[in-house]
Amino acid sequence: MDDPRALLQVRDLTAQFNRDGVPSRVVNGISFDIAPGEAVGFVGESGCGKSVTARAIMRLAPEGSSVAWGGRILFRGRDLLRIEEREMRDMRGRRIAMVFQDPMTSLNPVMTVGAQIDDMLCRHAGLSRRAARRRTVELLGLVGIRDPALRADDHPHQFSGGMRQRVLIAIAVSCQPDLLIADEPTTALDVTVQAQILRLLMRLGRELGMALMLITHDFGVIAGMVERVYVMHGGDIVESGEVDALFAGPQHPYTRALLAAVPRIETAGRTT
Amino acid sequence: MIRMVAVRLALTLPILLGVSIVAFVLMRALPGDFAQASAGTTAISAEALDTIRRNLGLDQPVWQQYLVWLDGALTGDLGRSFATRQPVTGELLPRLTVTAELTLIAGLMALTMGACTGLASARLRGTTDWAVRGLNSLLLAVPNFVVATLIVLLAGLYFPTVGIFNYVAFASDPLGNIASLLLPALSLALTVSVTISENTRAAVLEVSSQDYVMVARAKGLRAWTILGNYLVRNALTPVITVTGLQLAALLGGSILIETIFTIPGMGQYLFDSIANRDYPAIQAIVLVAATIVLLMNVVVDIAYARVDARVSYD
Amino acid sequence: MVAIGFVMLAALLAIVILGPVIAPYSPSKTSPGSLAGPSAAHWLGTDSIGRDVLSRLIIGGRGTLLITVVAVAIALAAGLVLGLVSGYVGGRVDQAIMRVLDVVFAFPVFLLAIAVVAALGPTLQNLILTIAIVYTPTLARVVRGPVLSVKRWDHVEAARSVGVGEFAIAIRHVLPLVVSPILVQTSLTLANTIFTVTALSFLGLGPPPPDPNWGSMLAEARQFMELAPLTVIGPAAAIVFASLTFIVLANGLREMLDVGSR
Amino acid sequence: MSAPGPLLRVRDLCVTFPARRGRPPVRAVDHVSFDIEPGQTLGLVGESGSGKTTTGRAILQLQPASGGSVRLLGQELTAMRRADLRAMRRHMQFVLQNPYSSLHPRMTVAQILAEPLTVHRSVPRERIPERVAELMTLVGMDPKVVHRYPHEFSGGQRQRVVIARALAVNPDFVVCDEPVSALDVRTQAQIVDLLHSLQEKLRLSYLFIAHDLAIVRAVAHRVAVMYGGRLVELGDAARVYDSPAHPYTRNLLDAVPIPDPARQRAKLAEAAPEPQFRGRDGETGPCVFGEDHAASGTPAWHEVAPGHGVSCRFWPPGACPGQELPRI
Repeated sequence: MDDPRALLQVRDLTAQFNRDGVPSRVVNGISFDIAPGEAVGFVGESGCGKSVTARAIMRLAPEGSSVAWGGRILFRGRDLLRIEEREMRDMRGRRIAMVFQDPMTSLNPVMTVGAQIDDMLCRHAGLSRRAARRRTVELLGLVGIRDPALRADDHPHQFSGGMRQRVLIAIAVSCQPDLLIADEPTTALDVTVQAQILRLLMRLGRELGMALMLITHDFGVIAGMVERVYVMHGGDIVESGEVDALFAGPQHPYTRALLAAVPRIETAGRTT
Repeated sequence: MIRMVAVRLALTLPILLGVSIVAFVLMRALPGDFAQASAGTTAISAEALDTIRRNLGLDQPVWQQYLVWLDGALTGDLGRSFATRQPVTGELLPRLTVTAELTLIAGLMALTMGACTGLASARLRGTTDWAVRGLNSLLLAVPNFVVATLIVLLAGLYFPTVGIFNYVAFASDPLGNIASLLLPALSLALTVSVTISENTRAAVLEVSSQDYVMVARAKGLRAWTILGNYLVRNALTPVITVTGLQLAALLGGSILIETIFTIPGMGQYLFDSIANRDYPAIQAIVLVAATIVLLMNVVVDIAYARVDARVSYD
Repeated sequence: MVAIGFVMLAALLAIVILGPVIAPYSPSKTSPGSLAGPSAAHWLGTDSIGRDVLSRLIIGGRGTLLITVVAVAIALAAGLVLGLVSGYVGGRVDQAIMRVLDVVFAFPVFLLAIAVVAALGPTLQNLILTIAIVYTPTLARVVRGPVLSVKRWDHVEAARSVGVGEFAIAIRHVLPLVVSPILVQTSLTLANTIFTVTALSFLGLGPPPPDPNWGSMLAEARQFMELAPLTVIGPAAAIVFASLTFIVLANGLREMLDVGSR
Repeated sequence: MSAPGPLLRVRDLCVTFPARRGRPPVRAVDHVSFDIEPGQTLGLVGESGSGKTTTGRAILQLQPASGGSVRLLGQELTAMRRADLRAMRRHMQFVLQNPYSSLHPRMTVAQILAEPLTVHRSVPRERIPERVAELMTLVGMDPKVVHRYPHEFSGGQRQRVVIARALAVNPDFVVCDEPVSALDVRTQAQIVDLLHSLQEKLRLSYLFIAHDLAIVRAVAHRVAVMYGGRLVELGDAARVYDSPAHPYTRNLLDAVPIPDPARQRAKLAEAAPEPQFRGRDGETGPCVFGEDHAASGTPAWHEVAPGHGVSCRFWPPGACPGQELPRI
């Protein structure tokens, strides 16, 4: 279409939830591209439709709710909204992977963390149990977990929040996806841990050549991580552009208001 | 593991003690005289009554009577039946095995039915969910003794010659024995299966909305893997607990069912004992049943910890 | 769902309250022709000694439901107090109350009821008291669970920090938020109690004759059921209808108040 | 009552959570001391589990302290009788983090605001509606909506109601525990502005607990940094932010993302700092200033400038911060 090199081309994406028979639109026909290896940020306040957009690319509706998607999501030329569920299942995890917001609830409490990476590798890479475990240990080391061979046999409750997010990142990158979607990956974490996770995501993106779609409400997080930014508000993309230009000269009044409200640590505060 | 079992058992001990006190007090708080009752219905002289009192230790303070009784209970001596003058333990044991067998079969039936309908209801939603919940409401409203009565009635009307309603001893014909218990077990299991079904449904729904299931879907795992490793394994814990707790209901229910199907289990023994005012026997039945329930709760807790690594009692 | 439940409840209550007025015969009046089938005079036929089954069902329902409602009301009051105190105060008080309730909970409900009634004699008071005792732990637990979580909610802490007294917090800030699960469980307990009451009567441990009772009617009819199958259906249907009322009501309430499930 | 000196004086406050199932007792708050002057804000920052919320609750006596003293308006709170303490609550109030759960869902805003007034009998019964309307105006809300329930309001509006409830009894001191962290960034700014203007109007003192260092910078006159239940640094906001004396504070400040692409990129490109700190293990022996507190019995606290102090524990292992310190 417009740009044949694009990895992901989203055109006129709409999402509509059906709550108690009342339809409510949360995404109003947005379009954007992500090139291979590119890092793109989506920023906006809660309820602006940024997470729903991410779920649409994964074609994952929240359990028990019905959501109707419209428009097209072209991934390497295939329309993700129209392919068979089987093909989509092969896509998920292998081509497009996702990291979620809350590491405390995102790991299965009754399985060891190793087994939760193993099952992904067995499914997509067709590895045997033993080969999968070798790769799992490598992956845990890659995301910065000490003694990975030992820790692989631990259960999630034996890990801290930051370590769990590392495990979830290991799961997401285990099959070397082309696109990694990170939905508020550091919101639930402490600020020092947040810095570590951001560095990790950046390093992995570079080493594995993945495109990154980073979704966050925090302008500080988005600033150092991505090349381009989309600002979302009320289900629309109100502004987009190169990250430096957008921060230096926001055009849309909403973006300006948002940026102005961000508290800054260098601004002199009050004195006694 | 051994440590955990020990801790759980230790926690159960005070409750067991409480249970034994209740069982003891229940029978000594009779409006009538225990000695009079033990003598049966025949007219009896005052001296003879005194002798009985002494023999039974009824002239001692109540707490001493309790200790003597508890000491006996701990060594397996639950007293002598008033009716047959035989040790209660010896009379109770064979009946206990019959009741245990009936309860076990009914429990397995209820678990199978409940887990399957609950899982189907939660996963398939829509019409299945609606149908299962409707059926559950109806089943829950039909008491087991009504089911049993209706089964016997229908059988009497339409299959008067088929003998599967007559209890067959296990020793004489093992298969026939199990077959003869199937219908009684079914009438017991129906109500209990509803509880298991509703709890399974709620647990699976609860687990389905958890983030880690979303992660599993995002991993592109096959539906069966998600069902087995993510949904069922996490929904198992509450279901195990409920199933264990339903054992009490099954034991209580079997008392009724046994009388309707004339199965020589604990229920029948209880009724014979009530009819005969055979208090030591009643006491023993109550004590044994409560002990079984308590031990089963310990088993449930241990099973819980086996399934869920987060639970530990260290 | 709730609407259906309330309609059924209204029908049940109407029969109970208006029982003596609408019953065509006295429940103990015998007429010639025992075990007769349905006729214009006796809509549901007569029993083994020629009494009108319909009248006995209507009057019998009064006894069954009276015991049920009074017993559950007592159990609810006790469960509410014990559960609220146990959950809200916590600590040793909680431990003590729960251990005592655990003892009662260890007995199979029905077995305990039989044993107590057998020991104390099947009078009306004993029946009510026994049933109240065996269901108190269930209701106390249903109250205690939500209280334990609600008392940690922020608005309770906020009330405390404003200076509201502990008693007022328990009554005003905790209790109103645990009412829904209690309502649902009370309705289910009513259904269960109908079981227990009728089952006890079925075994001959119910309220003493001559008052008719669904359980004893079923037991009586059982002896002649090959001759007159319909006599079994009457009491069986009555029991099922009464418990179904409370189950439908419970499900409706659960849906309406959104307790725990979707 | 209005004795000279700080409004709130906290000395060696300790909170210990009892041992649970095989775990040793946890010292959640460990010898914390600070003062708050009238009309001033102390920002209390730290990561989750650092004990900042527990400190706030312990000051308000919502959490029993295991040691130390808390004096508000010259009155010792830790040993106060229950009835006296309830009366004392008129002077100290609480604003909690989550505006969704800190309002009773079945009470109208009018009822919520009237409750503290009734409890403390601060206003005659017939004047309560008037006072409720006054409070609503004070927090920038329309008094006409008092008969609505909390779920009919947005998060920011609810937080305004929470603040109005706290102000109902004319307190001198308010503990704000993460008052804006559940809100969107624009709402955050509005609530921070509201807290500012209320402070000036009513001469309130705040203990402002937050994990977001940028927001604390905007509201606090002085800042205390907590780590592992202890205060590691305390001083004027400008000093703590611009010339942090403790390496942990420096780490914390360093980790805050800056909404400036070029600088944030440069920051992420640097190697991550070693986040390990020496914990309680090495408590015997001399501290980095060469002083042996265990032997000399002096507090493990060093003033690097007037009113600006650091705890000499919790240094990175092997580091010798003594050489860096003179720079400050």
